[in-house]
Amino acid sequence: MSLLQGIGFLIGGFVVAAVIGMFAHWFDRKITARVQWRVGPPFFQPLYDFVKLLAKEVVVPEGGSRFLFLAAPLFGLASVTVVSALMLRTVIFPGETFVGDLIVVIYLLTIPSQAVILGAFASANPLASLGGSREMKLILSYELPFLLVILVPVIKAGATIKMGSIIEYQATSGAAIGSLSGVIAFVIGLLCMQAKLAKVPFDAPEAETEIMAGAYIEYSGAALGLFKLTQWMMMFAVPFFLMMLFIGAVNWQQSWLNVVFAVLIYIGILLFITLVRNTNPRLRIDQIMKFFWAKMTPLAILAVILAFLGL
Amino acid sequence: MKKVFIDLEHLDKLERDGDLDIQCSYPFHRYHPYDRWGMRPGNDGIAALRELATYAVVCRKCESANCVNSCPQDALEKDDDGILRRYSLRCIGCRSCTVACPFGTIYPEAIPFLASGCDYCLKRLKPGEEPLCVKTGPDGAIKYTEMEPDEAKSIHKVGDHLVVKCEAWKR
Amino acid sequence: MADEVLEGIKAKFGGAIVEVFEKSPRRTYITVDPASLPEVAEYVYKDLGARFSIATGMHMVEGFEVLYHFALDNADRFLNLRVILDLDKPSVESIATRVPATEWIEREMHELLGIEFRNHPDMRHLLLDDDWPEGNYPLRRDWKDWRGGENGNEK
Amino acid sequence: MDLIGYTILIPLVAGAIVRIVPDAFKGLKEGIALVVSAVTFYMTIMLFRQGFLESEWLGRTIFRLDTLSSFVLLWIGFFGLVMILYSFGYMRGKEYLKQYYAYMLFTLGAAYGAVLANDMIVLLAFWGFLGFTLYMLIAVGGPKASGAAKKTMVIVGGTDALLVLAVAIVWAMTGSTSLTQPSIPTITGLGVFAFILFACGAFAKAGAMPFHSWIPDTAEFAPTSVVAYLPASVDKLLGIYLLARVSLYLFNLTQGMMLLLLIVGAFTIIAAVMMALVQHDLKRLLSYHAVSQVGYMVLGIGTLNPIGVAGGLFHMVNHAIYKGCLFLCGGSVEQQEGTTDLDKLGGLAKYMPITFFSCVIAALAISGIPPLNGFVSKWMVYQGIIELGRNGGHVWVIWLVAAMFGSALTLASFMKVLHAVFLGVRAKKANGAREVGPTMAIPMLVLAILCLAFGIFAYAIPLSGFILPAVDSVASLSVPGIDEWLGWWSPGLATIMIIVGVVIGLIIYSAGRLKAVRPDSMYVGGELLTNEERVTGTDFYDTVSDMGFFSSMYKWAEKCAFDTYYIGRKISYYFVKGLKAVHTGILPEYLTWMLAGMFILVVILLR
Amino acid sequence: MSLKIKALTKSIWVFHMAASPCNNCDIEILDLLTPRFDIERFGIQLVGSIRHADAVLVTGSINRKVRKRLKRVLAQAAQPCFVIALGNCSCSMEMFGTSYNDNKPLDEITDVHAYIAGCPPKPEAMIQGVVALIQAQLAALKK
Amino acid sequence: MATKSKTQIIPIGPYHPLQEEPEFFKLHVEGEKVVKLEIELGYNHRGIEKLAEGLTYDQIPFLVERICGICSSSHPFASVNAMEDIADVDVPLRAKYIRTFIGELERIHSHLLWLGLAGHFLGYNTVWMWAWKQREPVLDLFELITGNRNHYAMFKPGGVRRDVADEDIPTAMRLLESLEKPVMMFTKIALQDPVLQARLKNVGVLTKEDCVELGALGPTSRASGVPWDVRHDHPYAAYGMVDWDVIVTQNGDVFDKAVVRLLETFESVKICVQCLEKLREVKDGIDAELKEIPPGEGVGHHEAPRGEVFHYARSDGTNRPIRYKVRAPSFMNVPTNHRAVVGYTVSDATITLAAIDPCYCCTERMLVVDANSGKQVMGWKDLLRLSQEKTHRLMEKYNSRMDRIWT
Ligand code: SF4
Ligand code: SF4
Ligand code: SF4
Ligand code: SF4
Ligand code: SF4
Ligand code: SF4
Ligand code: SF4
Ligand code: SF4
Repeated sequence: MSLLQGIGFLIGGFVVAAVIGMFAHWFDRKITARVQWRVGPPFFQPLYDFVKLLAKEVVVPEGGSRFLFLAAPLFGLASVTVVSALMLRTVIFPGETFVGDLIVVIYLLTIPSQAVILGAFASANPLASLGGSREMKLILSYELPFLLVILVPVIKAGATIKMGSIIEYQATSGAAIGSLSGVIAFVIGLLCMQAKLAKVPFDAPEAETEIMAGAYIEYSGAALGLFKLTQWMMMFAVPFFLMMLFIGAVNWQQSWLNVVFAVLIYIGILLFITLVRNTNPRLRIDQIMKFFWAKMTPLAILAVILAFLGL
Repeated sequence: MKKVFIDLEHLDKLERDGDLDIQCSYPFHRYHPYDRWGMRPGNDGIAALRELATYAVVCRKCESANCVNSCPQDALEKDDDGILRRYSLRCIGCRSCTVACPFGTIYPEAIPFLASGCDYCLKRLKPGEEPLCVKTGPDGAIKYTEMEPDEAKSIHKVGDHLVVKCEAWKR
Repeated sequence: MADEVLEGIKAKFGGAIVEVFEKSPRRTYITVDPASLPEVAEYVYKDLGARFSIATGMHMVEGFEVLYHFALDNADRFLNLRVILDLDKPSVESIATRVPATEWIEREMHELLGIEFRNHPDMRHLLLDDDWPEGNYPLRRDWKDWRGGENGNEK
Repeated sequence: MDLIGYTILIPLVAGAIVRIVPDAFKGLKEGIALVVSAVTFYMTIMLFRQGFLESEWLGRTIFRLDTLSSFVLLWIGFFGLVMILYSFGYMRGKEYLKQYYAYMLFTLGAAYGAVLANDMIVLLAFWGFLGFTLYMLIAVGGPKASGAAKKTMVIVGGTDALLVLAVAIVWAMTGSTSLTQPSIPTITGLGVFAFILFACGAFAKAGAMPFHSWIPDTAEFAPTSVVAYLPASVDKLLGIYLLARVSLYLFNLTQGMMLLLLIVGAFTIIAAVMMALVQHDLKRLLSYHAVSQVGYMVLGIGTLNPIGVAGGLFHMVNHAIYKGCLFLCGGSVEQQEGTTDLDKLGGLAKYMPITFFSCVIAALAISGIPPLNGFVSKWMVYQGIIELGRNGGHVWVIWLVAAMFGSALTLASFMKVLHAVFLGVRAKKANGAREVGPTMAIPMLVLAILCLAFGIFAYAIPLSGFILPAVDSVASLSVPGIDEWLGWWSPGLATIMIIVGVVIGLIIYSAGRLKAVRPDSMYVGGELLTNEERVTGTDFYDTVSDMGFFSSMYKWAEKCAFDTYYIGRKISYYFVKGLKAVHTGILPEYLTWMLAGMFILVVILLR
Repeated sequence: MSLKIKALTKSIWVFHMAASPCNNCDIEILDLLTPRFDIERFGIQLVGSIRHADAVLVTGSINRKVRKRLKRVLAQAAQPCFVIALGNCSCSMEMFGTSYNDNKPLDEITDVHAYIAGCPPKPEAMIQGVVALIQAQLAALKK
Repeated sequence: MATKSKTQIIPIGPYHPLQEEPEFFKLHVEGEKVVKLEIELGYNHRGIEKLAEGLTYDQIPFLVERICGICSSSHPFASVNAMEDIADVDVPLRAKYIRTFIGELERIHSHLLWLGLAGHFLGYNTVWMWAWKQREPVLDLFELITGNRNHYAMFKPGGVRRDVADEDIPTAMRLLESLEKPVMMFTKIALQDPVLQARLKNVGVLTKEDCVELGALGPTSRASGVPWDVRHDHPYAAYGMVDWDVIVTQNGDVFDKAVVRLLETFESVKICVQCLEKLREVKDGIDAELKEIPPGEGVGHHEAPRGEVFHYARSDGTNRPIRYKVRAPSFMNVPTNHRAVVGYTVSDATITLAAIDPCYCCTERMLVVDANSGKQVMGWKDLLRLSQEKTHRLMEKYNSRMDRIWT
């Protein structure tokens, strides 16, 4: 891939992820409001929020590491942008991907969380530290089942870690979700996604009523805006990643109906996120760990075994 | 036993003449609750004493008292002896009674919204000491002496600890 | 009937009881000698099973009064133990170790009224700011408002 | 004598000279050490350029330079130079100077020798000598370190003895002591046994479980430069070199042996990193990572497919770089703050920016964050594992998950380190920590920049430069085209993409009011924090260690139940009863015994 | 530029700061978020950290101890940030003028951009107050 | 393993979304486990006891009403009880029923409020929204009967200030009935949701002994098996004349505290309905026409939603007390956190701190309002207008400065 093409995809990925992410954020808030018998924010609310944050000054806490404090949001944004670009490219040219891009995506998907952690630590605030450490523990909790879950389509597609092949495999022999192991893995994947997006019940890192805004406590203005934007873009990237692995993403080459179908599925996933977050209280961080390690991991292992058995 | 003695007319006269700054050492409510700038006086025991004295001695004890009738809060009542009594929880300090009394018995100053208290400085005086009102009050108008009531001299007993001199309104 | 309680206290601490005032069957005020307050309080709290409700500190004419309000929940009755302390240097034995619930209120009385509670585990400020001027007890009746600019109040 | 001989000899001789030079001439000692290490580094470069060289002596090919040994040699030379440079600043004012530089040089020479050795006997000799210098260098840490030194001696020396046995077996089986010639199949019991013995030796040197337990103790008590030099970099290079050498050249591994390697690798990764997670001492924590990372190399080599092996070797180099860097950072912190206790550190980022920068880079590299070097080598290891899956079998999932999850755990514990040392609230307000001097800063920076460079230009420099040739030279592995692995994605492009991403962020920033950045006191609900109210971060993962299963594991670990040293000591306690007579308890005496034994062996075998 | 202006008025994150209140104002603020009033439809959100705030709702009379913290917290806000005195307590001093704990109204401590009176103000009044503030903002911006 | 944990301090507050009011907790933690709690008060202290000495007995109910806005009738309730204790008057039966009705209605609103906030603290905002949605009708009922959503100004020494109109009773009844269903739903949610149980059960356990020792009150103690309830033990107003039960559970954890509150809500509805029934019949006036508070001392209390509110008044015969003591339940309940929080995690600590339903306002007792203002004379429209005008005025004044800020 040429450099220009890469940059083109990058900018495209950014725009797509940002727009869809904003929509997802609005959707989330709107549905939440509906569930709670409220009206909810207007459609352009995320945009307003973001622009407003840009218009505000950035306060840097004394005693923290100023450079890291300001740089952390950039890392998060950059990686989610790259992920979006990669995935878009994969969907558009499934044949042209490279071996191991799956691993790249997995790694890049954790970077936003790490950026949050570093930013939190850089702010030298004890509550932010607590939030950061919780975020780290959260990563530890969901990472194990998440990896296992990802292995299911990998196994199904014949031990390939090329996203393109996974998509192509699904295009020919049906979506990974179309089997027992696929279903189990997909559900676990959804829960891991919930954690990855730090939504209730897994929002311990930014539990507003416990540790204020947790990791974000010291952030303001554009820096906070970048973090928010990253969060919203993750609401595009993570579900899309799961869709790609389990549903074979868009498959737009086959029929345009598939695009509609994919959009519907995406909205369905968003709905799931929102409903789960509105019908559960926040779990304690140790409960989260136990939940993922003691409950989800064995299930995920089961899914992997089933996948091996071809189920 | 020593008693507080008040010469009401003397006091009135002094008041008309000029500033009368009688201090009181009543320990409670020393400051006015809304006294932000130190302008408003707090508890003024002497007002309580004067009110008591006035009702006991000056008031004409009208049969159908205008003051009682005029009170919008039914705060004034007469006891068995015909002596007026103002109930602190009811009186809102509107001073209708002041206007209503044909004899001008009730001075506007005498009925503040916040009732004052006087304990005759009982229990608080060291031997030989005089109440603060006596010390700061005008000579002769307030005294702390062993004084017996003497109707002839228009010196009346009001309660156990107070004697009042009032000549204008002989009974 | 209720007077079993009263008789019991009288029998046990006859000498320490200075005065008993029964306002109504539901409210009893007992003035006790400050020196034997801890024992009486402990008796009321432990043996009579009373619930400690609160203590009120007062700056009265005769001296500082501390009223410990105990509720006898089974008998619908409030027992109020009163101690009268010296005006100049009010000081009484803390009962916080015997009746743990009194810890905070004793702290509060200490900072607002300047009553010293001997052997109290923790006498820091409870309500007022840490830089509240020393020896400035707002609940005393001779406390002077500081809007005059006295007492180091920031203007 | 050829270049090889000089390379080995110069440091040894220089070491002896330094040993004799009186302590008063400190500058001279340092000078000699620096010059010698620089010179030999240059010579290793020459050798590396040369690519292939054999040097015969007594009719045997004693030393042999091939694509595998040449790049390991190069790195040993490099680390020797870097660490000696660093030592100038670090060792200032410390005791035992006389020994220090001498043993550093001895180590250097012996390490060259061990890598270049083509004859197992020669290898043994240098190997044993390395154990001895290691012991002495640890002992530089003063009386506190003697326990650690003893433990090291026992473990490393013990496995050296196993090596001797292994060599004897191989010799008996093939009649040759050449490291490169025979391809012994591991089907016979004896072959398996020999391989395991060799592997034990390699594991102990590299610090793989279960022979790891000397590393944490050493790290805690030995001087940091020593730790950065030996357990963190050179020993790792040597151990993995040996492992690669025996498993790729000497033996012909079967599935079972591969499984052994994979198990050891996976177990090492997870177990060590779990231990690291809860440490409270910076150096100790780093040392557990030094153990854990070995797992990746073992895993990579265990896959026995080209990409896996290349990944393992690459990881070895990378690890030496970033772990060396991390230890150097730790040493700098120790020098400035006087402690490596995580509870007592904090908020140093402002005061030591260079150290902080290097440490962040190295920490992210070790955690495998793209686009740093750790990511590339780990990625290759993962691919190697998945490659295994291509050939059927199901267990590869375990290795993959262990490796990837271990990486997450690594990240977690480095987040803790970054927080506890550099971020968070400054621990002691009064103490004015400053950046370290240039002799210490430069090595750290160089290593950090290497982390970046090897990540971004992974293919251009290290892979095509020395990793792939080394792998390619092995008969059983042939490297396919690089494109097969990388597709259109290359780390360089990745970096550019990430940079563009950052630029997008920067544009957004500048659209905001970035100029209006204002420093202000931190917000904790309106209160001001006192110094004691800071969060050090050492307890971040107590939640993990408090969980039922893990808490008991940790309790066991605390009781040293997993420490081969203690287990061995208990066992040997009964065996050794008979040998009580020679058991004097004086360590140098043991050493003498061992050296003597080794010497006798060498003589007998070479005859 | 108009998007910016619009954004500024359409996305107001408020931080609620209780400075010796009686709770009622505070509860009514929370009430604003709940279904009947739902101020989220105007883009108003309650945030947990002062750094995120565009407007600070100060309730309660401000006593000696809280005053210092209040000043500190207000200084920590990212500008532009509005200060709204909510409830009679913080609007005026009269109620607390006589307390020994040295209470002061908000405008003696910091600049106040809007006053919302009432004890407690009705939720509708609060909304109206904020709307008034926004309108004034807009007017100021248009000039 | 050199991993002995060191204690670190996590500050909570004074400004913290957990608390609607400022309060400062220092959590001493090891990792996330709390080992010790330090509580720092004083952010709300406004010297209400001293201020009460300056006000007349008539004014004091308004003053103490503004101690707290949540149970803004509890303090006046206790306060008039104390005054009536001094004066030894008997309040008309109708006034008693009205008082009881207001007191219980307030309990309903307060418990719903707590439930919502507890949900909010747990990140369960749906519960918050739903509970508060159900709370609105209660506030409407208050507005109907007392003229205001909060700070009802219903109590006066000797009676109540406003009567309940007969035509309002059916509306009130309807509202109360409509309440039962949602509360039932909440109870079910609380009792059955496994996730909620995981968060609440066996968290922040307060033992019976601790409760007795620290004098914990209200639902806090009743959840620990201590059946203290002054409504039952020292009946006042109409509590002795209506039929209801004291709710007691045994575990003392946060879950039980929630259960107690929910079940109490039903009891309150029951009491309210009975009071309304009685109000249809009993028509003996609403005021005892108290004239004067004689010298003496008196104790009054009321079981507020959070526990017993205790007032003590000392009179010298003037129309102001010489000492006025207020003890709110939270003053006794907050120190229980010292014990209840220790041993749990930071996340648990926050919900435990909230579980006693603390409101520091009354713990610290402050003063409010111009006492002459018995009733809110203006409707909300006027207030609105006032505030608008004032805001406009100020905006003009500040316009120049705002320009500076915005550009
Ligand atoms: S001043 Fe008092 S007593 Fe006189 S009329 Fe008015 S209310 Fe009645
Ligand atoms: S307060 Fe004013 S309006 Fe009210 S009764 Fe008194 S004089 Fe009349
Ligand atoms: S003018 Fe004054 S005194 Fe006369 S009737 Fe009117 S209010 Fe009463
Ligand atoms: S009208 Fe005047 S004289 Fe008559 S009773 Fe009243 S106060 Fe006395
Ligand atoms: S006697 Fe004492 S209390 Fe009475 S007025 Fe005089 S000074 Fe005041
Ligand atoms: S204005 Fe009224 S409701 Fe608001 S805090 Fe003050 S007293 Fe409470
Ligand atoms: S406990 Fe106190 S602060 Fe809380 S609601 Fe009741 S009266 Fe108000
Ligand atoms: S009359 Fe005035 S002081 Fe009273 S409530 Fe109304 S606005 Fe407040």
